[in-house]
Amino acid sequence: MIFVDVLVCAAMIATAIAAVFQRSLISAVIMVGFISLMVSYLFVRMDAPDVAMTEAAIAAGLTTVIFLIAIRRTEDTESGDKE
Amino acid sequence: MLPIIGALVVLVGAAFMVLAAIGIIRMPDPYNRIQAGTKASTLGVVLALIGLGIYEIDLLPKLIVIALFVLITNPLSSHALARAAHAAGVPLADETVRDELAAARAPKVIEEETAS
Amino acid sequence: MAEIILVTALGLAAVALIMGLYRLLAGPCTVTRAIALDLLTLITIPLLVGAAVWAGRAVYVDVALVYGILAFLGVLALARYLEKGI
Amino acid sequence: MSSRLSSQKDVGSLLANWLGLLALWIIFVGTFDTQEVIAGAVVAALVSFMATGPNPARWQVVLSPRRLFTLLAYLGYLAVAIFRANLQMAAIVLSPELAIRPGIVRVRTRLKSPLGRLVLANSITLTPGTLSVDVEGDEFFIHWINVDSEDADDATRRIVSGFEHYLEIIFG
Repeated sequence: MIFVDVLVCAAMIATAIAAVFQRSLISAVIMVGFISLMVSYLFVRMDAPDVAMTEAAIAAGLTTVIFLIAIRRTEDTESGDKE
Repeated sequence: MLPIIGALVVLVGAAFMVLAAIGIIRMPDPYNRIQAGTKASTLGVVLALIGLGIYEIDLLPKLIVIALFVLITNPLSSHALARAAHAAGVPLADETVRDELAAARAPKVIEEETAS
Repeated sequence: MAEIILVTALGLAAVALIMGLYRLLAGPCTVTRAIALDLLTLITIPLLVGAAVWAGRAVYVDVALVYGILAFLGVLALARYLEKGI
Repeated sequence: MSSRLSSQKDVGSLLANWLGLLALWIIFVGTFDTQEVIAGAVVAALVSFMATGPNPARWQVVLSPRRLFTLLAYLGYLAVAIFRANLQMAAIVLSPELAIRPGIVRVRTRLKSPLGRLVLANSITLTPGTLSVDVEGDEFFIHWINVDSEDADDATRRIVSGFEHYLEIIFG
């Protein structure tokens, strides 16, 4: 099972870097959602199922909606690149 | 004997998941990706859950409940994504033969414009 | 014997996770990324249950249960945003 | 209180809700311990009482043995359909030239009840190869990965009729 954890960590790092350099903010929100999914898996592997359950409930429903509302109130793309 | 059967069922489910991942990489447009990706993996996930339940027989009722939830909620999300893609104007692939939904949508917009 | 097959299967699921991750990172449009997130959430549910079986702790299954119930909410919110905005 | 439980049918659906929720609770807690069962019974009664009310979209299904058997047969038919469609999808994905002819077609349903239409649309979406994109009146717009027929009636016969045959008995 340890190699699954290694794959998951590598996937998290790659996704985090991609989310930082992403221009479209909605894509960045989707990537953050994937990262929190993997964080939840790692919490389970580290013997903390209650933390993982909270992370799952908060990340799956609440954070995505809050991010989307925040993007709706501001702008769709990062400032500085007026294309 | 029971654990080996369960592990084999999990293996079949994982194979379906890999097929779904290959499908999501190879398909040309979002609609076909939904077809090959999220829905083809439903069978894989359900088989994997049932197989894990056979492997660890105490968990079987709870895993069946999870499988039922996946079976109920997965069509909802794929339908919502397909509808959002069509409403957002994501183009269909070049191989596409026909699009009757766009044909059904187009005249209505003109009617609304003339009405207002 | 059974354990070897189980670990192979879970490794295969992790490979599917990485392959889906390619679509998440390289997807040409936002809808494609949302589809990839849906697929990845779906694949993670058996991985969580596999971790529970591997550790022999039945409590871990509840996390998979929460994901099975709530996972479609995020995708539904995304789809609604892409369709017309919240 | 009496307005909420105006008819015999409401009491029946309240009881069915309560039993279903209690069974779910017992599966979740995993024991038949007396305290757990009592707490579950109280919570399930509260939730089912709050859920029962004058709601037009409620399940208007009257149970009968024939419908129950048809439901079981339908579930079996759905499982076989999902399995077969998945194998077809695997063949498509693994073939080197990716032989697809996608398109959105229009099919017509005979089902009248909203719940029956919901189950039909979900079943269509659940089988890979067909995906219901939109519903308008009694017409479904379905994304089909291999458009075999150009005619609406023929498409209806191929996609919908197999499910409809069972659902008409269950929800009809």
